[in-house]
Amino acid sequence: MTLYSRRTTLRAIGLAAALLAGAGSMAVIAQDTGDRTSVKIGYAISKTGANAGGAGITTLPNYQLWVHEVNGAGGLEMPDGSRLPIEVIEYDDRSASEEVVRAIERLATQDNVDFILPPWGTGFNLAAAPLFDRFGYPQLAVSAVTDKAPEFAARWSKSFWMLGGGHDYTEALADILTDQHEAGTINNDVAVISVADGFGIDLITAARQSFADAGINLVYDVTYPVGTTDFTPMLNEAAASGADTFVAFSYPPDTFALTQQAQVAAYNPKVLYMGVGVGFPVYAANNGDKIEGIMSLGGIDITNEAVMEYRARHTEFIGQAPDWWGSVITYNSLQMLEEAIKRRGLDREAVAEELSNGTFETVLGEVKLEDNQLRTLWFGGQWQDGNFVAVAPSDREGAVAPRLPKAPWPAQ
Amino acid sequence: MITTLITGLVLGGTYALVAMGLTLQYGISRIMNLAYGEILIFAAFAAFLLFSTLGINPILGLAIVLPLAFAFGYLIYGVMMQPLVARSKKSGTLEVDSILATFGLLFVIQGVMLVVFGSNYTSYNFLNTGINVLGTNIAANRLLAFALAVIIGATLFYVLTRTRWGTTIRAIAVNPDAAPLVGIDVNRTARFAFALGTMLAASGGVMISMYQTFNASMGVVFTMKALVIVIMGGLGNLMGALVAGLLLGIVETLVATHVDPGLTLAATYLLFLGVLLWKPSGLFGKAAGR
Amino acid sequence: MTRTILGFILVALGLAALAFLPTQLGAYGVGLLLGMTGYVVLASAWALFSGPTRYVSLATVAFFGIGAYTVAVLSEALPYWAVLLVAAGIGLCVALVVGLATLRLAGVYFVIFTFGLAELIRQLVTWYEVNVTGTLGRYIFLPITAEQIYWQLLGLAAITIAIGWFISRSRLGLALKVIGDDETVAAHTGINIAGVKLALFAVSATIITLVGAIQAPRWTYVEPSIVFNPTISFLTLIMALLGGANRLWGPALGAIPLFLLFEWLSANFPNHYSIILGLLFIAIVFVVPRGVLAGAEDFWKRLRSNGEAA
Amino acid sequence: MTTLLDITNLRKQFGGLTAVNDVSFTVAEGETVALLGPNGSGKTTVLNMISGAFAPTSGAIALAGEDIAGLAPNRIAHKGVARTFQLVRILPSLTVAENVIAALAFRPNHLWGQAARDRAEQLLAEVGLGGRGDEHANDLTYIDQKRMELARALAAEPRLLLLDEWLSGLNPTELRTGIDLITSLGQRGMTVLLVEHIMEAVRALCSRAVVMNVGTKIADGPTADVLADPAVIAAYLGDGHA
Amino acid sequence: MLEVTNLSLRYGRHLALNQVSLRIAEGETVVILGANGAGKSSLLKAIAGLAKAEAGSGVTLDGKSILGTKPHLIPEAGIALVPEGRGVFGDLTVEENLLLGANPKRARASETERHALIFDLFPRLAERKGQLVRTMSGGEQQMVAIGRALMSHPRFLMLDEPSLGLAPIVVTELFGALKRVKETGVGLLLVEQNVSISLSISDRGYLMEAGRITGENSAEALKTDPAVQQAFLGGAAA
Repeated sequence: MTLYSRRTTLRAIGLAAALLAGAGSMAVIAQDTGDRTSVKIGYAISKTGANAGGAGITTLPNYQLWVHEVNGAGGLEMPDGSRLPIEVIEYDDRSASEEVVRAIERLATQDNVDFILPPWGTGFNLAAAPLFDRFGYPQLAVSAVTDKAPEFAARWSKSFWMLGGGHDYTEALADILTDQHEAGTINNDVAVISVADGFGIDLITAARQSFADAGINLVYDVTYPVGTTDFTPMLNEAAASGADTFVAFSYPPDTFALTQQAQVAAYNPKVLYMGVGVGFPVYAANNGDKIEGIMSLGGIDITNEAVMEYRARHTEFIGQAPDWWGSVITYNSLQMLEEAIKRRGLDREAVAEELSNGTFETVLGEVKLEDNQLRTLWFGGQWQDGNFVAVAPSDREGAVAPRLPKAPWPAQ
Repeated sequence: MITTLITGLVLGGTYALVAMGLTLQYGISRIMNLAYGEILIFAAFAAFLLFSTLGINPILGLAIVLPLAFAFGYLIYGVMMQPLVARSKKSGTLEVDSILATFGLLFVIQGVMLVVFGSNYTSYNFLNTGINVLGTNIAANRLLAFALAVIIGATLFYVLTRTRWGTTIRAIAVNPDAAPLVGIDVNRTARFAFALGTMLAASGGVMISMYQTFNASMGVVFTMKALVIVIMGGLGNLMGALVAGLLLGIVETLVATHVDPGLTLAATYLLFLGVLLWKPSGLFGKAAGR
Repeated sequence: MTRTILGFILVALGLAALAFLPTQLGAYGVGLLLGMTGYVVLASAWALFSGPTRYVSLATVAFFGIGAYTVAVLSEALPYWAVLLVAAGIGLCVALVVGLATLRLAGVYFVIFTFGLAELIRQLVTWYEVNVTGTLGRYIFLPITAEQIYWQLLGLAAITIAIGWFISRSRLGLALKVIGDDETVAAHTGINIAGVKLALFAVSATIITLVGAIQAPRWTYVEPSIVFNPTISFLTLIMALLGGANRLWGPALGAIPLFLLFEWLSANFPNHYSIILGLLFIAIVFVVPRGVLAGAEDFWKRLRSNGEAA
Repeated sequence: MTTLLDITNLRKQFGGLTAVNDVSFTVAEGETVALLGPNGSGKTTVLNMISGAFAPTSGAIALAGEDIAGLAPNRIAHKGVARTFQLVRILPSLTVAENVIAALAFRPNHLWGQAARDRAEQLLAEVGLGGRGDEHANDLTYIDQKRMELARALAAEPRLLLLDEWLSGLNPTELRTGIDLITSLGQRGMTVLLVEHIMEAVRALCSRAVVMNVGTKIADGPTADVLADPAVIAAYLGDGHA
Repeated sequence: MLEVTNLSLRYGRHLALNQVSLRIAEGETVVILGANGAGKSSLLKAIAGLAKAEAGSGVTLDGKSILGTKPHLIPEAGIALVPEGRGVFGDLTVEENLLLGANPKRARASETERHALIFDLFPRLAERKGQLVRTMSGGEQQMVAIGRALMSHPRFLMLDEPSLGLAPIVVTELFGALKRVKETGVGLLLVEQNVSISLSISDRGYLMEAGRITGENSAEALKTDPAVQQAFLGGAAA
């Protein structure tokens, strides 16, 4: 039967094609030999997909700015004083875990890059962590907020966690609320909504603890799914709860929508604290003077000239301002890497050790990691006169007193 | 309760507006357009650009965006879909082909947006003022979107059911093979319906841009939501899209207010699955699926 | 008959060669093979059910996610093999329940229903984790290397294709073709349509669940938005359709080139990846209308008839 | 003669519309009976209920004393009811032989492999399609598709064969061949219930006829008597056909 | 005058029509008799522009070629087709089907009169204006299909097997109506299996076999032609 033999043939063709394709994928791995003319730095970042919005603000522009500046200065300085320009290898992880993992493998074993910059997001940094560890690359995880940072730093000795954990932020918030309550500005009730994603859950779990410890009443506490666009029901319920403080552990689109919808609903809590996005340049651009008094995570000491100068450079090179929370930390982590390389060369083991133990002069001032974690962070900020200034921890130098209660939305 | 209902209706109005264009494209032109949401987002970016650079308010912006969207849809159908439709007369593979081709189109449009607009979240403020409706504060921009949905829905419904021209469009949906027998140019009419659907997508995009944050990667979300509504209402049925959209809005708001905001999306899909199990071809669908 | 045996030998040799490959490749090569094999299994398993019945399912990621999440939840509590078994069991049960409820839907209604199902499961898992267990992300610290994951997937791929081969030669295969052509006729010739579809759906879903379970240890950290990413459903569907969902090797032949194409594009054109990919896609639809394998078959036929003519 | 099919008070409602209203009749073993009536009188609905495509709203359908009303079509098929369709239904992606094997492979004492191929070839020869098993079903002419459909129905070895306008659309020459084919089935003892509009065929084939109008039975008896019944002429045949 | 000259049509390798020539005068009723697969339906489809004819074929209306005209422009030229299987819009109402029938521009002027004529021809349709066509019986759907075709104000009406699957009484009723249609001056081109009843309303007839015209004569002569008797009438009239 001819049909039969044709099928068999096709089966064989199929197999052959599969094998060929497999072999093709082994494309000769290029080893760089000869004298070094550059330092290869690679990263995988979400250029498309769900995470592109966040990565495109906090992470990618700072990588680009830093590379631009370093190469503008002739390259990375080596211990012998020579300079090697940075050669960038960039992949799009398409917001998929498996892609991150494979891209890191590719950077480490095929591209043989000298250093790998971390991806964006808590989940992706964790997915990448075992690989950084296995291939011996230091991982300067910035956009990852996790209370398990100490545990991770111990598990993967070359991992560095730069943005603190949920407790840091919620305890700072609880302190402010306690102060304000004691001052008689606000009552002791808080309404909280949180996004049902790693970030939101981490923070709300921490907040429940911190608020309970501080004796603050959580009178409204709900979680909403990622992708929610209409917050009116939640704002109405929060308003009805009688709490003077409204807290949203939210993602950027949610933060923007909440801001608009709170105005429409004429909802005027005395303390308005929201999550990621409050510090985005577009937030200030869209809301004008209405942002005055709104609080969030992060913040900047505007008296620190280095930071303000960095912001100006970023704005000029990228075409938009950096956000007021993670960006500067990202930039700071790159400066630390640059300095560590300058001190110890391209030996990744040595660089990791230097990052762990050294003291660095960066845009944030003098920085030294504690147990591979950056602890000198601003955990709370507030929009005051067009700047998102740091208000917590209040005992740190450069902190500004919060202006509360927040003025009601301007009349429409 | 009234507050919940009004908020829900207004939310549902947007859903309905977005879904109606898709139901035109699928029901009449028979193109399962996976790039629908990308067109919507593109229009949102266009409205944003017009507003932020030229100061043209989005309502006037519609006058610029809609004709362009129509032309774009007209062009895409002619260049991309027409050959597939012609080919499928023999092979009957239009559904699969259109899914694959518009999946490609999705990537192209998304890629262009990423290059042109970047991946950042974008939003601007327009008409974000509260308007009191029966004791409930509703944002003017949402109210406007709702009104537009109702006007477009009603106009389309009237035209499709009460005019000869509308009847010819429905005739294509019902029996494309018989349409030439009564002098209908199927190709031209399907092309027109596709372009009209594209225009509706764009109008949805402009409306949404007034009050929602968007970025270049978000199109799929809208495509899927629109598909859910279209299917729930019954394919190609405008009335179905309208009712299903409003229903969804109300259910989401009810659940958010009285049950748990964490379950709004789950409720959406539960409702959707429930409707399909109860009526396998949607609320207003034919007794037997196609 | 000898040709069949020859085919078997070829396949067995091929498998051996593929199993041997990791020893020759670096970590990236293994990762690539692993990802590729994962999609080969997904597309083949998807086509087991969706190819002959023409029920286009977007529920792939629902089962994939169930598998991955089960591993995340149980990896500390049970030995690895038991976790896989439990994952497969859960996938099977969900598939049976879902199948019973949904297989009377037709056409695009089924397509969107399955999409809705995947989203629903994601939302419910999220809600459960947030409100009941109070954690969202889960960590998987299993000492399983990429090579081991690859070998498991390779084995699963062989099993999946073997199942497809057996089905195509069995009465079940004929029943599927009849159902695909005309359900009314199928019922009246005595075929238990619901039973056949349910069995296929369950087999397909269980395999997909296993893919998720096997791949999960690679990511260390798992949360619903990661493992229930709808892109997985879309890619699986596209790959199977591209290769030809009605042929034994079709899905694999769609998955491999497409996967490599994705990889090549995202490595070389990170900024124009989407545009190039989209244009290629459209080109493929126009140039290879019935899938790669059908195209190859046509080409083969033409060659032969030309040969005969000459 | 023993009764094979016994229908009592069969009723089917679609929404508010009563398509079949209290219809009762019987078909004896080995008999060929015609089910007649104007379009929309409910004949095909009755056929659909017997074969299981629809479940009756009420009433009983007994096959050799066993109630089969409301069973799934595949169960009814297994109990020995086979049918053809008003508009011929082929399995277009299969070959002619595979179309027949489809029925052989899923009957209770199923055939598979070489046995099925042999039997299919035999059945195809019986309906006049001998040696054409490898052709694609899609390529057959209309009449040949009808033949194939009949072979497929026969493959199930039914006790009761339902033919829904199997002869319609045939020209007079083909019609004669068709009538002969069905006659030969009857001679071999097959029980046949057929819906037909071609009176020539009904007269030639059926000993008995049941006539329906607007969902109810209006006549039941020997064919010649029924076709001469004034009520049947008024409702169905018209004056020209008396 | 509608004239077909040397019309050939191919489906793949299969030659469905082979050099077919026929003509039909204004107001004339012509029937085409032939076995299944003789090519009768293909002929109607080719005239209606639904199938593409081979080079060298000719279809003219009043001497002007209409071959290659897009199918949707054929009704505009005054030729309407009631296809096999009726081709009605099942999910639209009777009234909407008729409205669509008057879609060609030539029909607009006389739309009201036509409408009245159709309800006069088929009173049952007038009773069921608002009913969805798919819920109607086969005979009623056939009436809708013919009524819809008449709405386009055709000069020539082509019908493909209008009696297929209809009860004898409905067939009689239908052909009674067709006779009245004929009296309004519309030319009818009929393809039928039911030879005796179609010859009874026809002026002329053609015989077709395997894609060719094999005979042509007046209806009267065909009725008594022994060859026709043998091939189509089964020896004795039913």
